[in-house]
Amino acid sequence: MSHSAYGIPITWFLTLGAMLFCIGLFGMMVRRSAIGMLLSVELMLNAANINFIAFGSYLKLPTIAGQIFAIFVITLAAAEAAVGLAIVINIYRLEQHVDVDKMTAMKL
Amino acid sequence: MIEHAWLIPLLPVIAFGLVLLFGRKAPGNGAYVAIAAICASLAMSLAVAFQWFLGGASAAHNGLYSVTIQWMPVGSQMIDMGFSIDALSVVMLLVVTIVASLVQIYSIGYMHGDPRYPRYFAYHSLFAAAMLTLVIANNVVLMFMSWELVGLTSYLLIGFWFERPSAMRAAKKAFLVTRVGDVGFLAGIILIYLKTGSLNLFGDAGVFENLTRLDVIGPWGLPLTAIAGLLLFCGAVGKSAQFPLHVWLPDAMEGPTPVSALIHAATMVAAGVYLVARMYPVYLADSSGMALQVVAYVGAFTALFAATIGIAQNDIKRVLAYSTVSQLGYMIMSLGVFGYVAGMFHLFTHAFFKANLFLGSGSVIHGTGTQDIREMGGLKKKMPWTYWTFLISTLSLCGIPFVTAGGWSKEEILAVAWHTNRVVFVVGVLGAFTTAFYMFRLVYKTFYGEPRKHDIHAHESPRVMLVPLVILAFLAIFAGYVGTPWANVFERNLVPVLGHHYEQVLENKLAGMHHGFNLTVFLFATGSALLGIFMATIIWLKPVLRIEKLEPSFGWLAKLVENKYYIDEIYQATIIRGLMAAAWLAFAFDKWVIDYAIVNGVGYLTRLASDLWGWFDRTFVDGLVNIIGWITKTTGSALRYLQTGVAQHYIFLLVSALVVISLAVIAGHIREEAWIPIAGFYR
Amino acid sequence: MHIGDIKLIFPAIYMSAAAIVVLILGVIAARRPGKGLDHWLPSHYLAPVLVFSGLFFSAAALIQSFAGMGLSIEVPIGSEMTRAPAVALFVTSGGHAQLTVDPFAAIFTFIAFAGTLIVMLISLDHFGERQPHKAEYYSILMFATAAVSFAASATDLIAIYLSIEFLSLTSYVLAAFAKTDRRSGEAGLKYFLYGAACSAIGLYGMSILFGVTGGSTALTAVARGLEDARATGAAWVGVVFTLVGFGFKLALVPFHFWAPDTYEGAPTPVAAFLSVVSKAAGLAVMTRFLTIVAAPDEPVSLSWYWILVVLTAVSMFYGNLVAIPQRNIKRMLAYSSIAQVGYLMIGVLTAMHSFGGPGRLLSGFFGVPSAAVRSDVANLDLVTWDMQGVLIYTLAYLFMNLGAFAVVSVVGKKNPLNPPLANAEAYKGSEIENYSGLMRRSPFYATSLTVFLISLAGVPPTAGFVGKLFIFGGAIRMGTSYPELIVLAIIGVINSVISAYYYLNVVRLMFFAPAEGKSEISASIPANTAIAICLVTTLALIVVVKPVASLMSSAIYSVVPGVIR
Amino acid sequence: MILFGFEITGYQIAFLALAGVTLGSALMVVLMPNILRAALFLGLTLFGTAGLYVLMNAPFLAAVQVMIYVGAITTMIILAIFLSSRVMSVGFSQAIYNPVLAFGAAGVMFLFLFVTIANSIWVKRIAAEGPTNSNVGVHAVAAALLQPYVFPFELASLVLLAVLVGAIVIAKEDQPGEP
Amino acid sequence: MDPNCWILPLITFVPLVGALIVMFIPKSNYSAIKATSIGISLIPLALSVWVWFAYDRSGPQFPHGIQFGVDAPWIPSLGVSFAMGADGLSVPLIFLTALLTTLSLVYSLVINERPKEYFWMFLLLETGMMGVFVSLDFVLFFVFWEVSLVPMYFLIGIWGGPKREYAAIKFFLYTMVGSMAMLLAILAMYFNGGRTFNMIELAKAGLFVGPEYATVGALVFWGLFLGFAIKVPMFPFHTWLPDAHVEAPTAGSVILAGVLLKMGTYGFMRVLMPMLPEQFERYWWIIAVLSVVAIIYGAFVAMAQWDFKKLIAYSSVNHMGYVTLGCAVAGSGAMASQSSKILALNGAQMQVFSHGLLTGALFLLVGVIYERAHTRMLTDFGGLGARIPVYAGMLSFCSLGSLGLPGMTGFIAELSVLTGTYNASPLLTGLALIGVVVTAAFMLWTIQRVLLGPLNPRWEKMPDADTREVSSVAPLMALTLLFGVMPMLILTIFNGASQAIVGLMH
Repeated sequence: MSHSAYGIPITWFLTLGAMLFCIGLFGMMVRRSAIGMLLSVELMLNAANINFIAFGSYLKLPTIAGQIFAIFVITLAAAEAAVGLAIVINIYRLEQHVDVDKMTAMKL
Repeated sequence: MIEHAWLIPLLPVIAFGLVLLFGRKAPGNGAYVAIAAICASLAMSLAVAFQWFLGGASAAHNGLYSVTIQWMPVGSQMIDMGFSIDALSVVMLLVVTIVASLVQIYSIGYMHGDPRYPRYFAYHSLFAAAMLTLVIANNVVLMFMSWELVGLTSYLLIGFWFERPSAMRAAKKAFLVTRVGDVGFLAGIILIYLKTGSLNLFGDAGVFENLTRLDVIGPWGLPLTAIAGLLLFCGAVGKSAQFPLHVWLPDAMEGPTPVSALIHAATMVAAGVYLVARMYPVYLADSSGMALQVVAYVGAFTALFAATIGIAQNDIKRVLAYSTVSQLGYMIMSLGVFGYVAGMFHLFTHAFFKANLFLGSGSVIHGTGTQDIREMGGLKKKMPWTYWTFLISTLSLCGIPFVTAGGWSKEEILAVAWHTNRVVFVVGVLGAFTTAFYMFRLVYKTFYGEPRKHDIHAHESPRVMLVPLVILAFLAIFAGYVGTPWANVFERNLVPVLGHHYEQVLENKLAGMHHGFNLTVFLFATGSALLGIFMATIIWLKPVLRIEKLEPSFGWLAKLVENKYYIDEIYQATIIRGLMAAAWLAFAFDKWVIDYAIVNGVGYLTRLASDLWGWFDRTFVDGLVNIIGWITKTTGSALRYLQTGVAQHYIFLLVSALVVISLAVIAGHIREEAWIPIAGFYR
Repeated sequence: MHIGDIKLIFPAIYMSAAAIVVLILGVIAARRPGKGLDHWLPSHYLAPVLVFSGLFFSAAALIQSFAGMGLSIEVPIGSEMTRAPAVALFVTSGGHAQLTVDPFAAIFTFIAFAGTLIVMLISLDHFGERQPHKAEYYSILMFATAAVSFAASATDLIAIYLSIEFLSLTSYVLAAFAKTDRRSGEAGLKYFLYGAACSAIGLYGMSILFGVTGGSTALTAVARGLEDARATGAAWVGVVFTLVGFGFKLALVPFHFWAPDTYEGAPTPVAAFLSVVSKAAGLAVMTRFLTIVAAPDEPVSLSWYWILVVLTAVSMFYGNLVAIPQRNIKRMLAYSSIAQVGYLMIGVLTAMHSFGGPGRLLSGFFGVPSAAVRSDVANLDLVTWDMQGVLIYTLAYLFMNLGAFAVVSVVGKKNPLNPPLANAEAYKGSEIENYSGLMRRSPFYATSLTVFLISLAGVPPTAGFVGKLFIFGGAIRMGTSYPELIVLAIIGVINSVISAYYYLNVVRLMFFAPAEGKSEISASIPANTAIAICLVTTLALIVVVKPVASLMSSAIYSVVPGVIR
Repeated sequence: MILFGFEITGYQIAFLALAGVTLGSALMVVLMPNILRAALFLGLTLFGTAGLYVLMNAPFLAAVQVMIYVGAITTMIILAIFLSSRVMSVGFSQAIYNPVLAFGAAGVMFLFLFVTIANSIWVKRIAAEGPTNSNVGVHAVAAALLQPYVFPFELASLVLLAVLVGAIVIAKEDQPGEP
Repeated sequence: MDPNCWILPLITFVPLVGALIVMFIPKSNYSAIKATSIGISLIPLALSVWVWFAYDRSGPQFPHGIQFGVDAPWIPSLGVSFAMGADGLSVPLIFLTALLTTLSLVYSLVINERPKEYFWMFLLLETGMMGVFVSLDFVLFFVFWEVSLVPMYFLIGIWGGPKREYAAIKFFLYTMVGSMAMLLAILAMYFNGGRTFNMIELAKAGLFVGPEYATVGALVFWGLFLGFAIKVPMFPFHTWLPDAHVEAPTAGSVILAGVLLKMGTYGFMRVLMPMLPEQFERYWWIIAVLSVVAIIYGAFVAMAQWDFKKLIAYSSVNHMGYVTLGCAVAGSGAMASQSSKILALNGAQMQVFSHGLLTGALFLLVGVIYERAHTRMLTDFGGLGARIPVYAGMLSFCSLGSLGLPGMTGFIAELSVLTGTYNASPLLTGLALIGVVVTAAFMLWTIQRVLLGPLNPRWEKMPDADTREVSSVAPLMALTLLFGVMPMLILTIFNGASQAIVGLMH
């Protein structure tokens, strides 16, 4: 273990990110409602963002790209949520529910 | 004339085309066209013969006149093809054209009113053309081609009344059985071509010049010449109806009788003999002598075997058919014992008297409407012309010396056999006896006695049928004088055909043979024939011997005797009972073992095999393909269940796949890097 | 970066601007539908016209990019020297470009524009003039096209992520655009959820890549970083996760699950767009990423490379096998397009080898000429096969697949049994059995569809054959060093046969089966034009393959904007 | 500070606390049957993450996170939940779907990622002791966004425009007869 | 460039233009469609006759040169060119293709179901087939190869018998498997042969020589082999053939048997032998054994058939066995003498031509009787010889020709092949001779079942062959006889090609 004042190796953050990512994945698989799945996606995006920021901070070379990337990710997450929720609302209007596992009209 | 000899076969071909296309509109429904063509061929053949033998053309061309054209290129080589004239082919030309023209004339009367009358003459012309091509071909392949064409036309003619199932079966049988032999012939040709490098028989680069290249030891320690000879002989066995392949000929009697006269007496069946004679240098070049021995024994066996069968036959044409087989055996046997000239001579004479016999039987059939001799009898008075010509030819066949053609030729055969192979000689004598025996049985039953069936209103045939009979009867007497022991024109002309080298070989083989009249042989030959006639006479004409005498010693035969059927047929004669038993046995063997068991059995097995193969094809070859298709389809159907329609499942599958992929990546990574677990965590 | 260089991405900018124009005018026009502006300048006419002119701009850009606008390098093709230009735009610190405009990007832009034009023509027929929210529909379609164009030239992870997301988000909207149709909504939702998951995974991969390569987002820098980080397992995890994001766009197995449902549910023109234009973006990004970043130096030792090989093979088999039992033609085409991606991936994998290996093809900086042109360029003429294969096959695929979808759209729309977009049963018109006897009803459509399907199966003399010729040819050429490519080519061949089975099943129904109903199918002029264009190009590509191939062959030199070694 | 024999820093305690909040609430997000509560827990997760950003010397990002994520996205989601669900009705609860397999997959994935992360050789470029880029402020971000990253920036605005239009079209309830 | 370079493209593309013209004739104007199609098909026929006579028999042969050659750049960057040319291999096949197409069209005058599509597809088919025989560039070759596949698929599928769909798809998939394997092999040859698709240059290049190329050479060889063998079709790739033949319309069967199968053997002679002599020499015995199996097997299976058309179809397997046997022997390297190999190859080519004529005629004749009786079961017939003599004559003639009766082309072919084979392997000759006998047996049996015996009263009123039928069969019969009696007329053409090919094979 590092004996510096800070004392947090990057692996801690990365592991946290990985946990968050896997929780998001788990949510994608278990959530029945479309909105629940959307929430899980946000968790995964956050995991990526944690990585970006962690790397951006820990890298020896000064770089701003990590934070920039994270900003764009946040922006696009908003856009994604907008589109997703719009579709969900439309579906709700048509089906009166948003349970994705019940939507199996098409298969073969 | 010789240089235009190619016209001889061509004219009938043209007639064939004309008659086939315009038969009904042509004069005489096409018959006259065909007859005109064959008569023209006859005239030309006669002219060629005259020029060759008497006009000195033979000498002018050193015994061979040959014309070739380019036929087939093989690489830088060129295979030629053409015709050649020598004594052998001239003799054959004469035989074929004479018999063919007479038979065609005869057919005008016999086939009168047949619905397919023009087609009959068309086929006849084609047959003649094929046969004529065969005899003047100078190239083995051309020989084979015409050989097969002969087979084809005989198929057409035998099956001419194809509405009759028996006729159609007989035609097919004839074609197939001969084709079995032809395969051997073909193999022989291939062997000869590959070893001698030529398909042409004559000339500097021809087969006969290069036969020494064949004289090497091949499989089973036999020289290739022997093998080639035997393979060629296979063809002859088929066409000339020799022992194992003779079964087609009696059945072929289903064809119109003139056809039998032409094909099964004079021409097609003689082709096998001609083939062996034509290829005689191959046999002579065989240093082991194996090939000719086989030829001799096959011929001898056939001669006797068929003759014994002839005794038991009641169908007039079948008797003649077995007789033909027997006589062909004679010729083959003769060739096998170096009786090159004798065999050809017998072919020559036999053509006329056997054609006459067939035509005569045709006349009988025409007059009585039946072929069963048990229903005939006493025709002598009603059909005198037929009777006398028939009798002359019968005598000729029996080999009555001095006055008949057959006498000269048979005696010559026996003379050669006496010199070279006594076993064969004995068989020949027995055959002569049997021949005389069954032929006179035939004559007696047909023409003598009282008519056994009274509703037959026999009448003499029209003149157009009688004229050929008379001409042939004339030839049956006088054709033999070209080959008397004292002045053997035949031998003088035929032996040089072999070429100097093989002429010498043949002479060496026959060295010490008494040329000229051989009294011993004469006595044997004449004696056996007369004995045969005598036996026939005491059994059937003046029934001295009676079948009842068999009873005490042979109970099983007694049962036959009790049966009315046999009592009428078999006259009492203890002397013939052995012969009868042998005949029945032979017939049974022929019918049940050879014909039924072998031919039908092979046919059955073939069908079975082909059915099995068809099943195999459907089940396995095709099935394999279908199985692949099935697997493909099933896999597709099974895989589609991955697509459940549930998005969560999709994500699950995605994650699972990603896990697998990632693990694979790491697995690959571990392999190449030293992997220390959790190494970096505390770093 | 010189500000004037902006003109190089003019087609994409134009497309975005045109989208905004269509949107604004459309919104204004929508106030008085059928009258006024909507009468004089309806967006369903305005949009295709704008795209059509955009096509000219993209063609001009294409030609210009080949002409070498200032910056170019010379490379030998056989005995000839060819200019291979590349321009870097929006350079970040460290000298890496956000965008690289090169013929490769120009070609994909052109393909995207052409594809969109055809999709619009189909849409015009499919939705008709009374389509609700048509301005928004066409505008979003154009935004998506612009996104494809951006993606094709993006050489930075941020730019790639943004443009791909741009495309994805607009695609989700398009897929769900038939608001009254449950299937459309379902298609959009599933597409969205699956896409969101995949893009999140891809993003996570990018974040790891970002870290292991030392904080770089530009592809060239990432590539350089990877050289050092080679030993790091995480580096390859990053690559693989990133590839998931691209694989999703391509519908490569196992990232394909969205495709069948979405194709079936989405309106047919949208499905056509997704299957071709959107896929082209994925392909462009994938190709760039693989050839620049992930080109294996020693491919045999890299497991992710093997994974791609396996996925390529599995894609072909899976797509073709599952297509066999399908009963809906759109769904069948979805599976078929999964398989088609497999063929394309063979080309991409082959191309990777051309650029990988010791000493990359070009060692320059952003395409700036460098003295150090790869020394072992003796085999350079062979490189033509590889990238040409991808490009030509994409071009062929564009026309044959769009053509097939066009016919499907026309047939599905006009089937009197099923008025379009009305209810859940609306898509009965896309059941394969509905194609029974089409030859008797509408010979033109039946014949055209036959040509497209046969082309998809790769039978000469169609475009599909030309594409396969190049793809398999490249694979076999490389196969002497990399036998797995030969195996892939053989698998591709086997799959061509399997695919022929289900394509021919449709042909069989159209030609051999009795007609179901007698009504002749009719379509508006735009749709017929679209089909005719596809038909002609599908059949004529083999004739004009010479100029097309030479055009494509020059594109390859610029795919790699240079890696400093 | 020594705790249980280990020397720990304040940063570490902060990290552990924030990580606990983040992960705990994240688990709630995916496990909470009630979708509304799940959404609220998402907000908590995002707050925790923002705290981590601060811990990593990225205060600007933390601010962005709070503003956009918590302020906009979560609110939007909650709004959507109200629009798309009958909150008070019985069927509102979310049962967990095939959890075992999913847990297995996600668990293996985590193990894999953990092992990979733990084993990777970061030292070359990554500072071991802590964040080094401590001076990334608003100015730096703004400068980067407007100069080298102006293209993504513009592109993002285009994306937002297109998405907004699309979202509105999809979400809006069409009146009958409206084009 | 050859002064006559225009002729081959013209022959190839005139039918295509014709197909386009026919497409624009109104659907309902049957007579115009038929007249136009037949008229157009006469043009390539006339041109092919011209080619036949203009062809210089002692002129340059395939790898050493070509006649009527045309070579224009097409995709120069890939070495693909528009190369066409003719030599002894192709000239007779060009003629055969043109002839059979015209005769088939004449025979098809009765087609009144969707005639427009039928006739333009037929013309398109002719383009494809012609193209295969004249192409000297692999890409071009492959394109035409596949182009001929598609119209045939439709001909079987639309105008075929009851199981037509199955047969059509089986035909298509089977052939496609082969052609795809071929495509891979072609590409491999391209990369090993100096980056060209030009067949002449590839044949000269000496591909895959040496032990280091053993594996790739073998792969390429078997790939090409598969493509050609399926087309031939050789045992055990033949099962598509009976289905396709039985279900195809009469004219389709004629073209299928008469021309399409020949594309496979043409591939053997044009591609496999000149370009991969080393591999061919190594594997010749496999081909030879398969051929002999096909000869015997085909004959036996044919014998087991009760469907007339299927019987003829299986006889094709038997007959094509001789072709492949001849090819195998000609490529047997040191096993046989030079002249034997030439002889075998001459025979193989002769059999190609002969089978095209005879089997084409036989399929036409089967079609004739099927149109009258609406059955093809041999058990249903019998005794027709008396009722319809013209038909009977034609059927007998063709059957006899098919069983290899001397005086017709089949005999020359079989004799040459068997003679050539004897040198390489007497055993194979011997086995093949079994096939000869069995062939004769089933052909005769067929004649017997159809024509001979008592007349089945069902067919009391059956009309004899009419002018259309006779005129479509008679030319084939005439040519069979002509070349059978005077093989010189055609063998000199084959001989040059054989010499050139065998000359390449050590």
